[in-house]
Amino acid sequence: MNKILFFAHLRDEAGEESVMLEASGKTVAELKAFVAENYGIHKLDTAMAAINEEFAPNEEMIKEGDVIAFIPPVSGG
Amino acid sequence: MNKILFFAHLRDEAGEESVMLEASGKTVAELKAFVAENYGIHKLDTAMAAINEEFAPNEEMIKEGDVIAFIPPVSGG
Amino acid sequence: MNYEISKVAIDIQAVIDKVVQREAGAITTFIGTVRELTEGKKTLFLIYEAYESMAVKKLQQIGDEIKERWNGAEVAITHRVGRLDITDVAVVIAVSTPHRADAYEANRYAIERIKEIVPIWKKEHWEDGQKWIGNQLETVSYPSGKPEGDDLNE
Amino acid sequence: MNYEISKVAIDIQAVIDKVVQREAGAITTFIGTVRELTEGKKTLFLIYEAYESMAVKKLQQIGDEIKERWNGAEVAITHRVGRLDITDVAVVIAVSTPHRADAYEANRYAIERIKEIVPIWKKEHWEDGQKWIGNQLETVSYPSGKPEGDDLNE
Repeated sequence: MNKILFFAHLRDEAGEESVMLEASGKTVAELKAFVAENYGIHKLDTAMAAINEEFAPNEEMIKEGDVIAFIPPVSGG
Repeated sequence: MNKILFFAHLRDEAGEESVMLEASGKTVAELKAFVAENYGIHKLDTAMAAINEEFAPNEEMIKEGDVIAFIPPVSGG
Repeated sequence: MNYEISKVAIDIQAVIDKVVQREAGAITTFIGTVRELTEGKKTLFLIYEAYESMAVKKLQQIGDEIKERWNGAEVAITHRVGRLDITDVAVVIAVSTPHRADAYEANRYAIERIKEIVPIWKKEHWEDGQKWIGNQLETVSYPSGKPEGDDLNE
Repeated sequence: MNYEISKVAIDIQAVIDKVVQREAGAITTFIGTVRELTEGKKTLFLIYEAYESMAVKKLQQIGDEIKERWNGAEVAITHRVGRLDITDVAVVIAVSTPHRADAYEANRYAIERIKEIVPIWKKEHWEDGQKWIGNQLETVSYPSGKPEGDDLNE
């Protein structure tokens, strides 16, 4: 299983901070498409993904146990 | 009369922090020459003068009561 | 730890103390504060949220980048999360270097990088609404689908 | 008072507090500290001396120059005098502005101007001697017999 984290407006849209999904074997892009469809999240295409707290490109393959976070454009500072 | 102030290495050379002199009617350049000669100060040519706490050019005329300071190149900060 | 996310008001002096070194002649700090007006619109307060564990790693990465580019630099960064009112301190960056030009440049580099790669978001609250702010660089968000090349895992 | 000469250790937070404003999104500070090594030579301690009344006026002048050049800036500067040991704080410059680029630039301007026009001198003490330092810009001292044109009484 994989833990999927949502932040900022993505969390507001998803209605929860995190969900558990079976994502291993999917690419980041495939997971994005799946989550967008199943959780009604609209702006996921402008979000980055992080796998285990490091930015990961769309083509990266997700492994069992990986923690995936969707990172909207940041606005700290 | 005029109060003349020395700072940093000029004070070390003069051996005192200030002296009282009759300088009114002299230009800054004339006072520099007088002080250099009478107080054995060597590097007065690289010092700026201030009259009443504002930088003053060599040709400025000193008036009765003016406070003159010799300002070696500064090294604050 | 030199890189922190804080849920309480940041002690500026404590951040500065982390970068004091005998070899340094200069310490610069950047203190980001909550401004009342942005483009004529009045902010009431902000909420900052962080992906905390990753944010700390990314702050550390920025510090490492600085030490690689500016010889002899020491860096400390604390970013606040939670509710912040006008004039409250959102972030403190302290950089010490042997010479002053480097301290200014390295510090500026840190704040620009924070706005690029550190997973922290702010929600602005105005009189007439609220909104998660997209990105402060006001560029298109990750046009290539990811941060620029050297943003990745350095 | 935003411009001070201090005979005791500078309270950095107190200098920062003077420039906090609702219109500011950024505060930068420059903290000049006593460095142990300069060009390979080991400093034991420093003595700073000021022509205090004039130094305060010149710090104020620098603040006024900054406010004229950078819109909405607030400035506070405190310079220490007396004996300072390695890592002690010699000067604190705080500048707040609405936007961050200005806060860095205006702060940098302040330290460069201090090194040009503020009547403060330091005496370095090494293991093998001591010396009043001529000028830190390492240029010929006042080659024209006076500071550059706009240094006068502005």
